[in-house]
Amino acid sequence: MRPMTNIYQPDLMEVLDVQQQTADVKSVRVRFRDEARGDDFHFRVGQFGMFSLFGYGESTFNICSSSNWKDFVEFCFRRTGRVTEALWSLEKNDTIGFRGPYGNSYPMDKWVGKNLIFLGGGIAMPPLRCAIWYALENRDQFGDITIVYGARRVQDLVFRQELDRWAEYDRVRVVCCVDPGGETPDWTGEVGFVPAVTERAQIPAENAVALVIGPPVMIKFTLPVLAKMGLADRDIYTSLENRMKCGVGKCGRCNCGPVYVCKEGPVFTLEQLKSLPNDY
Amino acid sequence: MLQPLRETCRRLLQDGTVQVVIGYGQAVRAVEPYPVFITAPDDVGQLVWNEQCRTNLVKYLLRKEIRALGKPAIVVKGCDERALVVLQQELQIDRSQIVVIGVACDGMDEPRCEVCDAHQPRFADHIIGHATNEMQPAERRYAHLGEFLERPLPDRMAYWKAELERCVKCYACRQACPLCYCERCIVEKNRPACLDTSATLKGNFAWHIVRAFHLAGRCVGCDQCSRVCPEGIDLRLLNLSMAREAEASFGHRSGTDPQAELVLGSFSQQDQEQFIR
Amino acid sequence: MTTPASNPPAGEFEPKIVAYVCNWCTYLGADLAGTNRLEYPANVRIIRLPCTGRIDFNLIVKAFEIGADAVLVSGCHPGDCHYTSGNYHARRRWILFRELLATLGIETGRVHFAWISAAEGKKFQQVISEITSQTRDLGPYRAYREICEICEV
Amino acid sequence: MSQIISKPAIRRLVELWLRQGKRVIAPVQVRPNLVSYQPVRGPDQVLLEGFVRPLNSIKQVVFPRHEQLFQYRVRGKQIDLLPAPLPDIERIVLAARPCDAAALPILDHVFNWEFRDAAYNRRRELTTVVTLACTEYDAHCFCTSVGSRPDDTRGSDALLLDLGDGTLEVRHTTDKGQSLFAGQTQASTRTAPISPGPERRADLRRVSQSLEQAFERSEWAAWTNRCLGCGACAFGCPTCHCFDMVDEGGPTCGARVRNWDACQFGQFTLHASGHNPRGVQSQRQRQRIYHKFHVYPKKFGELLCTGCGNCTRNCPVSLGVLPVLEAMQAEGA
Repeated sequence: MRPMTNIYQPDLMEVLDVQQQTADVKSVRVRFRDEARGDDFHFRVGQFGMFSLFGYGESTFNICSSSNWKDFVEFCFRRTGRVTEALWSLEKNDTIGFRGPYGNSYPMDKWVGKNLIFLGGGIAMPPLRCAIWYALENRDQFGDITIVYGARRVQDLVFRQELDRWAEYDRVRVVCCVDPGGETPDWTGEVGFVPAVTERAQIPAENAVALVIGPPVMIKFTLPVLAKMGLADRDIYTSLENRMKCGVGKCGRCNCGPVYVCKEGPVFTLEQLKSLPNDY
Repeated sequence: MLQPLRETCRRLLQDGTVQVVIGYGQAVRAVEPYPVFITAPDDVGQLVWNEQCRTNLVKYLLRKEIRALGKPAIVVKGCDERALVVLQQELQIDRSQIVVIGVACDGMDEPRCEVCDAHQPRFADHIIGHATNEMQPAERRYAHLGEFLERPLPDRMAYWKAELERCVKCYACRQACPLCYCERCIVEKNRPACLDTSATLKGNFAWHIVRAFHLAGRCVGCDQCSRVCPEGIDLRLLNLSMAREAEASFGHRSGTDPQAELVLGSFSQQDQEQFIR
Repeated sequence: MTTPASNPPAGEFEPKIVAYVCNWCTYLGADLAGTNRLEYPANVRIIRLPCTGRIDFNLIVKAFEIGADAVLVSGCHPGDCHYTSGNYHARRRWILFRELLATLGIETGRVHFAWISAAEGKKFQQVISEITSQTRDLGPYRAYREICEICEV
Repeated sequence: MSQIISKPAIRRLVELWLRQGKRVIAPVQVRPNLVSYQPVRGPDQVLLEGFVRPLNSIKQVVFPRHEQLFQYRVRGKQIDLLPAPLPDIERIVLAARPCDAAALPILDHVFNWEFRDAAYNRRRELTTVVTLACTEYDAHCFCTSVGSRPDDTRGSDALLLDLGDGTLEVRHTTDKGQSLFAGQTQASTRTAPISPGPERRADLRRVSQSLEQAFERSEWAAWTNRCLGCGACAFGCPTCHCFDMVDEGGPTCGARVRNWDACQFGQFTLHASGHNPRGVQSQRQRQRIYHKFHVYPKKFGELLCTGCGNCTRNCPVSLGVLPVLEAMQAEGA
């Protein structure tokens, strides 16, 4: 049990930096206005926060920075609704609201000694990115790392500069792809959809865990590929994106079968997912 | 009445004219009849007809869950039928793809039935039973509103404050209304957020003004909104006020003439304008 | 906008009036009033919209919600609409809307309508002055403000 | 020995409570066919007999339909948040039905699940619930089907039972109830008869097992397709507690507020992307049934239903949890 405070009132955070990733995606770096609050803030990769702009409302985003990075957190959003449209005009020194961290996290401790496979599509890069950086910063704890990341078009790739930096690490393979027709003349990556590219990439599945995040259709077609590669359901992880309001297991919106995604998720293994009703 | 109704429905289902009949069923007398969707000819026995069949079923013609069942036949009373006329005028339904079974009605024991002039359906494809439509003078039809408007303005405001104080914004009024069919209602739009979604007095006034006015010149007076309101708010008064004015100023009674122009979709250069400076 | 010649004594009620005006006639009429140095009360806040046909009834409600004591809706004279018939449609809407307001007990005397053309700077001045003085006589619109107070829970 | 109090004495107490600045919420006859829990202005408004149950619930006393969470003020780059003050008015719910009171301990679970909701808990502390045992039922009552009964004392601080001659038996169940009536009752040898309650129609405590297998049943549409998608069931329900959080106000000042929400609304789970996990009404109805009879019991050990029947009573088309579950059971699920 936690002490009784207003669990719906956010902390204030200052915008340190805004990066435009694509035509409709931006990433934002923020830090607590209250230094003391920043000092005791800890989170685990995979957790999410409720980010808000006053007068517009709150939205749920994964904290896409690594938990090793102190003094700031980052989140990334696509401009789609009322809140994200308002967030789009954020500038340095602006103030936003933050509640969190909420939800469970990627079991990085459990993954120690394993080969890691990260598969993502489109705007799903941010929730992979925090885990990728975490793994790279603790490089000796993990085996081979393979990252397969695809987007519709070259210009839709999020955190594109970082992809190159990751590839420079030891025993890290980055496979980047765009949908057919989405390539540019200077594109050197793969052309094709994430499931097919994954299959072609011949990633060794032995002693591996996979983290798959992306649009439902990508997940749907990627899972059989992973099964064919020999990954067990309990070694395949994903993060659900149910609509949330409170983030603390009260408002009922993210309830899916026996779980509240905000409290018992958002991270689930495929094994757990299969026991959930198809309601997400 | 009931036997011919069931027989008509059985025939329509049997010969494949329709795939579903939207009608009334009832488990026990103590519970009001509720809508049923009959898809098999042998199930027509579930259909009932009695003086408790108050619900206007027309809304179901617009619900995607019911549309998925195939071509419908629908059981309507003379008053419900008027909503069909408006939906047809507003191009929301293809009348040729709907079989309308009109049932003559002697009244459903509601106040509005006393001033009803549509006991006998007029536009149905099949008519069950017979009733007589008597002309009702406008003063009688709008008597309920007339009485209310005898109160001075501040009393009216006080009345609505007390009534709307209870509104919890369950939106039953909207969901049950046969003429509320927007894909996304204005209260659900948030870019920009035009109305407060809160069920505060402020948000409730704003909502009920919107709800009523979006039915201006359209409402057919089926009273679904008042009937379904769990807080017993007399929304009928709001609808009547605009229906009366539409009739007085433009000679328009919604849902009585499929050929008529829509009140707010048309205008006349002669429209009254004493109130404009 | 200029301030009225005779300022009322301090502390006296100053009505807040929201004027929704069409871009093509009344707004230009207001502009003309300004360029002709016709003085009218500073109580009015002008909001320009493309056409009276665009002036949604919700805007009238919104004005009361944020504390207006009176609302003016004004546009082109019949026959002069820039979009041919926007004002005719608007007129029909207002005929019905006034009935709804009256039934709800909302003071229709606080909702004004006018046709003011681009050439009628003088009329704009007169209408605003009239409405301001009428509203001053009516006093603040407390009834709607009370509706907007958040009750304690 | 029992304790009794006369109805006029209760009304005098109401007067006293109101004078003390307490808020009294009780069943009120709003119009001929409508009884509703409302804050009362005077003792005569309180209904002490002659009604089955109000069409709303007492959850509004601890979980209001609208509440401010905090206010914001924006001045340039400077933002100030002003927390909503915690409630401090004492409230007494009088003549609540046991099926309403029983909902409060059920709601305590979710509002204290790891994160404790301060405003909810404060209102809980400030509230004393006096229930009135039922003597009449209608076709929608089914408390006996969820393991409750007309004199259930769960969630109530004191229970009143009608002795039929203008007096009520008072049974305290908590210290709060005890102190509320201290010195106001008389000792008596009479005890009120207990009504057996509405006929038991099912054992819904066991329905969770059948739901285990029923999720993918194709008949959900048939069982629920008359649902119109309003929130009348959820808002009249003593246990439904889903809510929405929105900002109301402008870019310079306003408040983040919490409003009741309902899983039957199409927008409830709609993602900004356009994806909706529960895009059709039958999925939303299924969710309501599962949440009440499967999810909540699994999580918190109790049904999220007290058998009050308000969902069906308020439903424009007489749906609600019992008709759905009965349809389901009739088809062998």
